[in-house]
Amino acid sequence: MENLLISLAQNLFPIFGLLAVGGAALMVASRQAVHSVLGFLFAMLCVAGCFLTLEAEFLGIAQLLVYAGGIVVLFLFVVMLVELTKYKEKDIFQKQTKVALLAVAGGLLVVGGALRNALFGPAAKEALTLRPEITNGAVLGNAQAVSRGLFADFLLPFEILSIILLVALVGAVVLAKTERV
Amino acid sequence: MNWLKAFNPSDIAGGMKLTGKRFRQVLFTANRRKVPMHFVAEYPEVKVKLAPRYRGRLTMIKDEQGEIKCVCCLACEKICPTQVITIIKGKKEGRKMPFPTRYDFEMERCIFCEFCVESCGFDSIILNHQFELATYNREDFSLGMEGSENMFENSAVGKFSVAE
Amino acid sequence: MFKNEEMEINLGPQHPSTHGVLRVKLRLDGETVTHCEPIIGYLHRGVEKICEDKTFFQGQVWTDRMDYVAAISNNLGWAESIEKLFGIEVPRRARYIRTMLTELNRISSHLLWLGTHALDIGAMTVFLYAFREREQILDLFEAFCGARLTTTAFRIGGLREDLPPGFLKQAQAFQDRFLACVDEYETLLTENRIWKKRTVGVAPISAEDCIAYGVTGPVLRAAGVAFDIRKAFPYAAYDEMEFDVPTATAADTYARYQVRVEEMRQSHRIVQQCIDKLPEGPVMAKLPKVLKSEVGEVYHAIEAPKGELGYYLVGEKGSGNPYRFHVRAPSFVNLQALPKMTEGKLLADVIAAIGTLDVVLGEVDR
Amino acid sequence: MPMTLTQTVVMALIQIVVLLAVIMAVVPIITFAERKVIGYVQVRLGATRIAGGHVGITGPINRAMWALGRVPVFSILRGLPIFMADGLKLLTKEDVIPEKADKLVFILAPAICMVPAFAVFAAITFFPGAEGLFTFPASFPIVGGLKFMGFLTDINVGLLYILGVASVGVYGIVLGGWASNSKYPLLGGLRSAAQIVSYEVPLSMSLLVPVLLVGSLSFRELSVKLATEMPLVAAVPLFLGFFFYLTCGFAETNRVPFDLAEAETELVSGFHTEYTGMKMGFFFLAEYANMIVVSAIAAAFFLGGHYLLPFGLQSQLIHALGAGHALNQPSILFFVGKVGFLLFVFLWIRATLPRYRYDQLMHVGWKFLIPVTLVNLFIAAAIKFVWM
Repeated sequence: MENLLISLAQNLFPIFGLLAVGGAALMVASRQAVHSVLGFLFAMLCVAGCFLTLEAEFLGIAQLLVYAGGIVVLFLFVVMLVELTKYKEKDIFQKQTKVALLAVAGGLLVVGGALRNALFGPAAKEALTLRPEITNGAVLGNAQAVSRGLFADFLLPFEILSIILLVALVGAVVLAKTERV
Repeated sequence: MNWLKAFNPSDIAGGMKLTGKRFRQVLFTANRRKVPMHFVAEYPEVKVKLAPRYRGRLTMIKDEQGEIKCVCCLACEKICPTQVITIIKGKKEGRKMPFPTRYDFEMERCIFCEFCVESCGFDSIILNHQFELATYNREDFSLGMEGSENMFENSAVGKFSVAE
Repeated sequence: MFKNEEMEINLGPQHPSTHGVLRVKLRLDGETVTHCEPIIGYLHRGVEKICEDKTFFQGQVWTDRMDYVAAISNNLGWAESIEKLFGIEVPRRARYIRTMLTELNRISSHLLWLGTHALDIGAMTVFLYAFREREQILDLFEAFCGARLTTTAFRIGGLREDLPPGFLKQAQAFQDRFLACVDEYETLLTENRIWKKRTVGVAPISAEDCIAYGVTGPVLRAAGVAFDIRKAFPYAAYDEMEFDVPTATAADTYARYQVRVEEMRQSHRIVQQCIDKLPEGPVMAKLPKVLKSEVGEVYHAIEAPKGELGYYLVGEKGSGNPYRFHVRAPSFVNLQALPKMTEGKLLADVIAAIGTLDVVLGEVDR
Repeated sequence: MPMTLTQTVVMALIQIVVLLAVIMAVVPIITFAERKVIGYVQVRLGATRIAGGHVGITGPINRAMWALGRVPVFSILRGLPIFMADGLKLLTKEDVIPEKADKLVFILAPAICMVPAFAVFAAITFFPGAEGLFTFPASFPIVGGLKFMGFLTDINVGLLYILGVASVGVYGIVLGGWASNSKYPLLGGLRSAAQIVSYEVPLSMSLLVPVLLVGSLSFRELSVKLATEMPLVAAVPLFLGFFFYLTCGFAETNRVPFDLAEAETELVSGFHTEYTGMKMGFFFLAEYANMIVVSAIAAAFFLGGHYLLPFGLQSQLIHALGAGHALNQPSILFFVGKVGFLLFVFLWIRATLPRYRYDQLMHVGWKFLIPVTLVNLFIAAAIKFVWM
């Protein structure tokens, strides 16, 4: 009993990971757009679960709050409003199979390279070990750790990022407005 | 500074005060008849007092000798807007006036307007105070003096009286 | 990028807020109404045709069933138009009692309007408070004529019977507490910010449009036109009554709400005058045994709670029934203004507009 | 004594079962209370009897309730068995799935709505104090010697957890509305999605006030420190924040005056128009469970939690009387009383106010609540900076 539970607890991360992949597969494979969104949502929830098993509670909850609670809702909103059933008859590949395969191969190459570097490259050891002030985290909870990172160590990139987002937001509003007129 | 008004809760508080007062009154009063504005009657246990003129089901009246008062003048049959009354004139031993051998009343079509009672010159029919008229069978709505006694009522209550 | 796809929805005939069997065909762009079409006729019974087959005496029971929340007003119009056709003079006491009951009926009709309108907008307590007072009025009707809803209250030439004993006391008891009740409704609604947001500026219709559509009653008066048949062409005992015709200028739902609430107060005033000044005397005029008409036509209009209720009667020589009978039903005419009031507004405003027009489908469809 | 993993899991399961049982019992009672409170407000009696009258098996129950009607205050309990009848009805009703509905999503939606609503309770502290309330005797097979805590977990991001999990509940409403393949539910679902997404912003902002003042995200730490360690001025942002939070909470739970998703006079009954039986019951359970959560958060953070005085004023009382005084002791009764009162306020408001129009609701959210909650947050920040 005890051993079973321990092994379950130790393997929660791969379980969540596989489930997330499953959700993503459902999202891609589904012909019904709302089911795709549901698959996406499931994947997002599983990713949040992955974070939680890594004891990154803050990140896990933020994932839940931002992606599951905010972004996917908007996806769903759009998908529900747009009538997609009328495109059902069309060939989903639309004679772009070769281009698509090429793109996928390229993408895989890039991701594979990155993975290889991360796992077996020179910096792998360092990247995979957590920083000591987090692991012996009696001092800092991980909400504090994240905020320290955002608002102290990387304040400038963070602010620049938010300005970029603001610009995008304003741009979107402007575009939406002009279309109406 | 119009938006500052949004912080003034007096409009909502006024309504809340009123509804809260009503809640309190009902909650803390033992005798519900003493609660102001409380008019609930719990129907099967407590029945409301009907007005004397209430228009319920059509009933035939018998006189002191137990004799049907109706003399088949057909006034009620003629005036009924929905034609729910059918009278068949007949004779009865030892009675000078005509006697209704049948007085059929289709209650399912009756609209309780009391025109029949108003037209009757002999005070032989009345709308009584019966209001629980629902039944499970359609046949139960076909009332008549033949075969069923449910059309009769022995005493006639004078429903209309002079003004105060 | 995306074509605006309009959605067509049916509001009714089975819908919680269409006050009966009104069906409104709406085309929505998002929640904005682009097209609104009231579809009526689900309650059509052919009242006008039926009445042509019935005697003048019998016809009254069908008027009960047109505007069933204001049956006594309908009864009054029917009785008075026949009296006009035959030239019958109604005794003064009967006219006073008729006025009193009609005004009580106006209050009860407005209470029903207020309750359902508030319920449509979400204030559920006002509904029950208003119905509480309406029950008291219906008790008065029951005491007077034996029925609460389909009253068949009046007779051609006067009343069937005088007031029952104790009626005036009962009526006075109602009168004494009614104004406080109106204040109670106003506490819940008039200043409430949500109520104001839902009604101010909602479903407006200008005085010109009202007149063009033939809209009458509180809707017209809320647009600033002080037209009230009780003042303009007095009938019953209104020429002897003192009352004001409340008007407003905003012509929106809130203005109509204020006008109707004020009308309840004015009706209260009229009822009080009727109780105080009730003359003695007979309640029934001398009538011929059977009413046989000459050739002639009459149009008689009264101010029903919803607006101008007109009865048009044509008599046929030697016949006991009307040759032609037509009702100018205020709900029917007012309902025409619904598309004008709602197009370009939001779905929730349609609900408010149906409520503020105060239509009764029994009267619309007849 | 360190716990083995088995013990932890079993302990958690026991607590979950107890908690679920309590909520499942409380929710129907709230639905009953709703009928009674609104009935009393409207000078009616509300539900007073169960069907069957004074004869048969229902006879003794109805007779007893009829007798209870004459006792003041307690007469409000008349008709209490109705909530069981309601549950029975929901369970036994025919379960209709519209023919053209998306069956999978249609069935999934009520569950998606309900699971987060109940999961949120995991992070709420019900009993004060870190020590267990109840220790299992050592003779118990697995959990012997373990403590029964007043909460399921006390994760250090408890508040965020509540917000995050609760935000998933909106999918149930949206998907339920969409899957019904009917126009009114679709409109209801869309309305509710937009509403919940927009009101989450001011809701979080008003909750940030206590977070800022305390500097923690743990539910227990927040609720205790907010009551006991606040300077007097902190009462101002807490007082304002309470009202903003409550407003947003009403919107988040789809209650009057923000019940546009189910506005019965406009959208028949909104997203659950096509639902029947226990599927609709799930939506109901979720709504009422959310009400409890909103009330519990408001009570814990703004009204002083397990302590007597609200808005952080308890710390003044501690200064005045000393921490040992009886009035300064935390008690579950204070907490339950506050939650109960807030639930009553939910019902009271429902009986009093009309409902907003959809666009006005959005105006209130974006143009009023977001700015004022931001300002309130600034006030709190200033207080934190100057006084703490």
